Amino acid sequence: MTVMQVVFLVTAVVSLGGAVMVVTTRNLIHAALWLILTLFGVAVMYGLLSAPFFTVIQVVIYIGAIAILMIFAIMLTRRVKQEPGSSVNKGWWLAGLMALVLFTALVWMLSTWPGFQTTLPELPQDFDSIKVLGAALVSTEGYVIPFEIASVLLLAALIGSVAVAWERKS
Amino acid sequence: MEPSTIVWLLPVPPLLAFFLIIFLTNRNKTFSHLLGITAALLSFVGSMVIVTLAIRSGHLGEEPFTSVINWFPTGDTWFQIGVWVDPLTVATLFFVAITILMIFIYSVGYHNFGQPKGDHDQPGLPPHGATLEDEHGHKHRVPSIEPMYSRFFAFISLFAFGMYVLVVSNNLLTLFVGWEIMGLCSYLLIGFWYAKPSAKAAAVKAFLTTRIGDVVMLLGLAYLYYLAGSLSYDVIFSEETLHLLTSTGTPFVGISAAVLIGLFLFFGTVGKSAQWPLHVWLPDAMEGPTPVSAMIHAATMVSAGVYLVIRVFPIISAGMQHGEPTITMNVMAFIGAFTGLFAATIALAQNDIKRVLAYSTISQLGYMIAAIGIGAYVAAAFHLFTHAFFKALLFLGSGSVIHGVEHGVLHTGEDIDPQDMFNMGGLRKKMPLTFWTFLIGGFALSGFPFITAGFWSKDEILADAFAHANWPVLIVLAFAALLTAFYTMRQITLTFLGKSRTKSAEHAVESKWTMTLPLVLLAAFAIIAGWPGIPGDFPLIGGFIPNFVHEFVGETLAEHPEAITFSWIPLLISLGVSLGGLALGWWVYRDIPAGAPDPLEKPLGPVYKLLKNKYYFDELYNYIFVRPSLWLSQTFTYLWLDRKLIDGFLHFISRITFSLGSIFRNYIDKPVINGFGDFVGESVKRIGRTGRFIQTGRVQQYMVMALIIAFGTLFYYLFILSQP
Amino acid sequence: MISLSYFLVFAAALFCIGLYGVLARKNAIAILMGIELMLNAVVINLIAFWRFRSPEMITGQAFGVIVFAVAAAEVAVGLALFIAIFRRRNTIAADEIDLLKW
Amino acid sequence: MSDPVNSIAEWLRTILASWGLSEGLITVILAVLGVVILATFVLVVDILLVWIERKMVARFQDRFGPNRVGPYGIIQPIADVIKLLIKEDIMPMGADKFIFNLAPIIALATVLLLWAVVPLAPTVIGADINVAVLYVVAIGSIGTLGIIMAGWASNNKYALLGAFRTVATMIAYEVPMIIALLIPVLLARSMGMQTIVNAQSPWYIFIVPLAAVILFVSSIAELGRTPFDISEAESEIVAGFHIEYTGMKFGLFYAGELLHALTVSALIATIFLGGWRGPYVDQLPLLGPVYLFIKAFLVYYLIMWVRYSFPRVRIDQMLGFNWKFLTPLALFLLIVVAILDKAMADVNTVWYVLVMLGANLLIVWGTMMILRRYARIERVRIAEERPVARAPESDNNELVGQE
Repeated sequence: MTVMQVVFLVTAVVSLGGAVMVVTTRNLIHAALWLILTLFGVAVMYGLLSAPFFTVIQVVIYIGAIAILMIFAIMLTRRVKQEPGSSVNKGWWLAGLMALVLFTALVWMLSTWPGFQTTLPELPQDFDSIKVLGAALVSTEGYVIPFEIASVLLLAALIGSVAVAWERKS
Repeated sequence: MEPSTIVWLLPVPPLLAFFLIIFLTNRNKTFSHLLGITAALLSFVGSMVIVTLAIRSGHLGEEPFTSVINWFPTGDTWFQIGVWVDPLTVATLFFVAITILMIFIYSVGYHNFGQPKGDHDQPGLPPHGATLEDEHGHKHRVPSIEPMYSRFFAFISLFAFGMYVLVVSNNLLTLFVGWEIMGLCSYLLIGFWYAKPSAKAAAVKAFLTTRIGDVVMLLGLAYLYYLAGSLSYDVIFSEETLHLLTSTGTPFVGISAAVLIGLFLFFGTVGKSAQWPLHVWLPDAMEGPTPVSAMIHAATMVSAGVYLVIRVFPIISAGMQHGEPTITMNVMAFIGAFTGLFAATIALAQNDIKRVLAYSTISQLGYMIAAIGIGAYVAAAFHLFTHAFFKALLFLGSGSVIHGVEHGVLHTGEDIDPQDMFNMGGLRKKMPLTFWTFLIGGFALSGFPFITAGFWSKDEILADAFAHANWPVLIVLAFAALLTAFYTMRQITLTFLGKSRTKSAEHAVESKWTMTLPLVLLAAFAIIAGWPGIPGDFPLIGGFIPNFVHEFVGETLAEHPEAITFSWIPLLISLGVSLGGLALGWWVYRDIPAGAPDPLEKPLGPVYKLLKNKYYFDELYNYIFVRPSLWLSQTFTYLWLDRKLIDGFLHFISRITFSLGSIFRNYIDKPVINGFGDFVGESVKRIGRTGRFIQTGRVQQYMVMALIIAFGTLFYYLFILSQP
Repeated sequence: MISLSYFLVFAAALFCIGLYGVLARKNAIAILMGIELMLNAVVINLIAFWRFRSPEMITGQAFGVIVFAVAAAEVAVGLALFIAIFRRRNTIAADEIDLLKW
Repeated sequence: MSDPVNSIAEWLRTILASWGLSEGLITVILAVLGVVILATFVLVVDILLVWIERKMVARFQDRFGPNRVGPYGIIQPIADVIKLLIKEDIMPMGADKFIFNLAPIIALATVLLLWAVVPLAPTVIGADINVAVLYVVAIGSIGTLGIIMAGWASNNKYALLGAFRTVATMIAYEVPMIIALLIPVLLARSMGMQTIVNAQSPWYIFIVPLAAVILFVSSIAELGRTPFDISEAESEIVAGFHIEYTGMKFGLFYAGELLHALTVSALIATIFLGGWRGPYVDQLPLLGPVYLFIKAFLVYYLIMWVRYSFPRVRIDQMLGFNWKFLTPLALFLLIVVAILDKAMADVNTVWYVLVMLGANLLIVWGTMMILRRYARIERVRIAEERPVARAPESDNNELVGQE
């Protein structure tokens, strides 16, 4: 058990526990807070994978923007504090079954893949993944077109969400 | 920039203006007329640049500005189009550009720009005037703005485009294109007030009449293209082509191809320039707005006909030996001279101020045609040149007069025709500017000696006729000139001199500067346009200015025409007829009281009635052509052929088909095909009714279902299908 | 030593939990949370493959960035939609928004 | 003695190693030690800040401020702390207990976390990570979370409204803030704090003053201090998100707010004012923190100055200011700086600085012109006659449009 394994396991347990709470908690605000915990765990995972940039933008985007927006939306769309009735629909057992089947299938199929047990390779010397990523995202040899399309998508989403949520005064 | 590049660009601004007005600015009158005038101004400036360059180039006759591009492939060669500027083009371009610009400016005033909207004006009718209330509560009626103002500018822009295309093109086909564009525009413009039945009829008449000429002309073009293989000027006017044309025979005995083509092309001119027997459309065309009359009947369209015959003069004169005129030329001399006299006589008895001018135009065009017929190529071009200025001036002046009288009509509320000269009189004091310019134009038309441009050009035609010893033409033309002077003076006297014969005439006012400015400018040209054509050996004043027209325009032809020597006889004739006619006209009409009949009515008797009714040509044509064709179409073709014979046959077939159809329907379609179709439809419906409950509208159920299916498929492919 | 399998199994678990949330929860925002979990699992996979299989090529991270952008856009539009729906129908329970049916 | 902090660390490392502890454990112990020392230090400074703030506000408002407890009232904060500690801890009815308790902790902790990336001296920094600037933004957004938790868990409508306002403004003002932060990142070509500090010759405020101003303004908004303190606007929503908090829980919010201001000042000082840079700092690294704190307090003084000089704005004005003015301006500035930087790759430093400065001033001038125009239009719009509300039945025209 190396330090890394310990950190991984702790994080994994916390994140998955948080995730389970997200999908099971009846109180939506709590669900959102659990979601933040899970997202935080995932951020740590990125750190373990030596992707600090992703750690930080996970926090900025998912926690700082998405989760908070969700809390915002929950507060805006809540009439009473607790919605009556079950928080899951009638087919929840089928959904759980599907998730279980999918998980089993995924793990089984991955385990038959020879690369499954790849160990951690050393990063190249003086490897600054942010620099490389930044260059790749705007280089014409790299991913400038997906990057620009993503920008356009964001703009479209910005305009679209404003248009959709606009309250028209009649 | 190459001169030819500018030439290419000349027709472009009016075309652009046309489209811009139609598509963009037609709601805004100010923008529309600014666009139109800017375009005309651009083309004008370009034309003047071309004219300057051409005059400075010195030997334009041998080396015209020309440029050619391929247009469409004809077999393994290309049909080429291009531009061509030779001295004739330059002369035409000069007066076309000026008159078009003037007419554009004039139209602004004529259509009452800046006046209020009419009380009950509507598109398609001339403006009826608007009622204004001043601060004292007095209501008074003023002219109102033309409701289709923008459309007018669009049309005349297109018209200008057609004219520029016609003038600068280097081949007869694009010339014909411009010719036809103008034909279309003249139709649109004559019928501009389309809600007036008379205007509508006039438009149709003009269109159909000129169409006859155009079709014949197209035949000529086709024949020419068939023989020469090209329509470009440099090819068809070359020695070889002309030789080929004269040496080729035709099915008509004794007529060479050159003669036939010449006659065909000339017939196009007869239609366009309103020569007898196709002259009937032009007087009726006066139904259009006055700037249109000026545009069509003075500067552009009718001159296009003369321009064409001058242009194709090499073909017309091909085979001319020792000064003997060809058959074509003889025909032209006859028709021209005849029309000249014939129209002049009609003009004597017309009361409508514009109609008089229309007949005078026909007459003057006849002059030019006759001049070409006797080989006086340069004189014809010269007269075309001067005539454009003073006739445009006269038309615009008459428009100004009408406008003034209309103002009076609006003011007094009288119910009179503002175009009838017998309702005018004494306008000299009310509209001084119009009077003086009209006087200059009228004197130019009559050939008032020495001062006016008309004198020099008309004198040159007479001198040519004299030099060619063509006595019948000389006599006829001289007589026509006498009549011209007479009816011009009649017109001036009736309109401007004496006392006002109606209250409206008393209340006439001078027009706005947009109308009078073109008048003044054109009046100046009506005088100075003659100076470049003063014969060099004319006594006293000859030789101050070199006989520019002769030197310059004559260059166009391969062999320069001989300058005729000066002779006293034609000079005396023209002096006599013009001064005599003018004096006579003034004497007869100097003092007509209100309501009096025409003083000529009694002495001439039935002849006057004949003249008044234009020799009954309209009725004749109606009787010979219109009624029979109506009968043919309505009675013979429609009732007998179509309704009885063809329809009967068709009804028979239809009855058979119908019964056959009902058999099919009742015994095959209904039981077999419909039954099957209904069965399929019903089954689908039943399945749908059963299966629609799957669609619950709940997204999550769909997703679960999709997942189940995906898993099932995956399972099937991975475990069952991939088993060996 | 830690191996690729750790991250893959973790991501698979996260994905399936998210999937359950998407399929089973009533509240639309909760569904959106499930989708976020699934997207996160995907990004973990991308980064893990990058780190373990080809650290010298940046492809995995580049796609991760794009997934982030897509996720942000999706949440923005999704929440806007929910708010609009809530205004009109006074509920955002997924099984009550079922007008689009027979 | 050139680098006392690292020397002490080395010394401890050898001592611990001699006790037979493993390498990894030593690193962890040293790191924990560093965190404890730094956190304690800034929290002590925080207590001092209370006094500074109260003294300052008194001066601005022409009062004396605390002057009873100790010389110049300097012991006053201690008295305040004791009072807060012994006050009753009230839990409102219907509150979400866990979250209610967690919120103030998060609020203070996030502020402390920011100190991890502030370089104190050339060799002393909590963690010289290469995404430090983004880290600052990330931690800031967690701070937002603390406020929203507090507002929601209190089960109080004023608290919730305050939280709403906070979230709206914080998410909005993050945009110009990130863009303004991008400009020094662009100039230094790194997001690491040490790299940015090392790259500052001269300080970035002399190269891109406008970016510093934008960062300053948006930071004040993030802090939620006057004129942007609409999340706790007393006249509208009483005390905002912390209305239900009492005792030391309130104290944590209060301390967090003050410390946040100082932290932001330190960050601005680091990014735009050269951080620990100053004379003789190469010879004597201990001067670094001194310089840094001098600069930080300078910025802090500015923040206070603004706070006690400007009236509060309305929420719509605040958001409008952000979206219609600050964000476009920041974007425009970013574009201009990027283009100029690329264009002047080979120009010597003096010219580079002069051109950049000139461009900034030009943009400021242009912005002023546009603002003047806008203000004129606005004045006309406000001055013009507007319909006056009146009773439905009354048809008395004299009531309408009184000039």
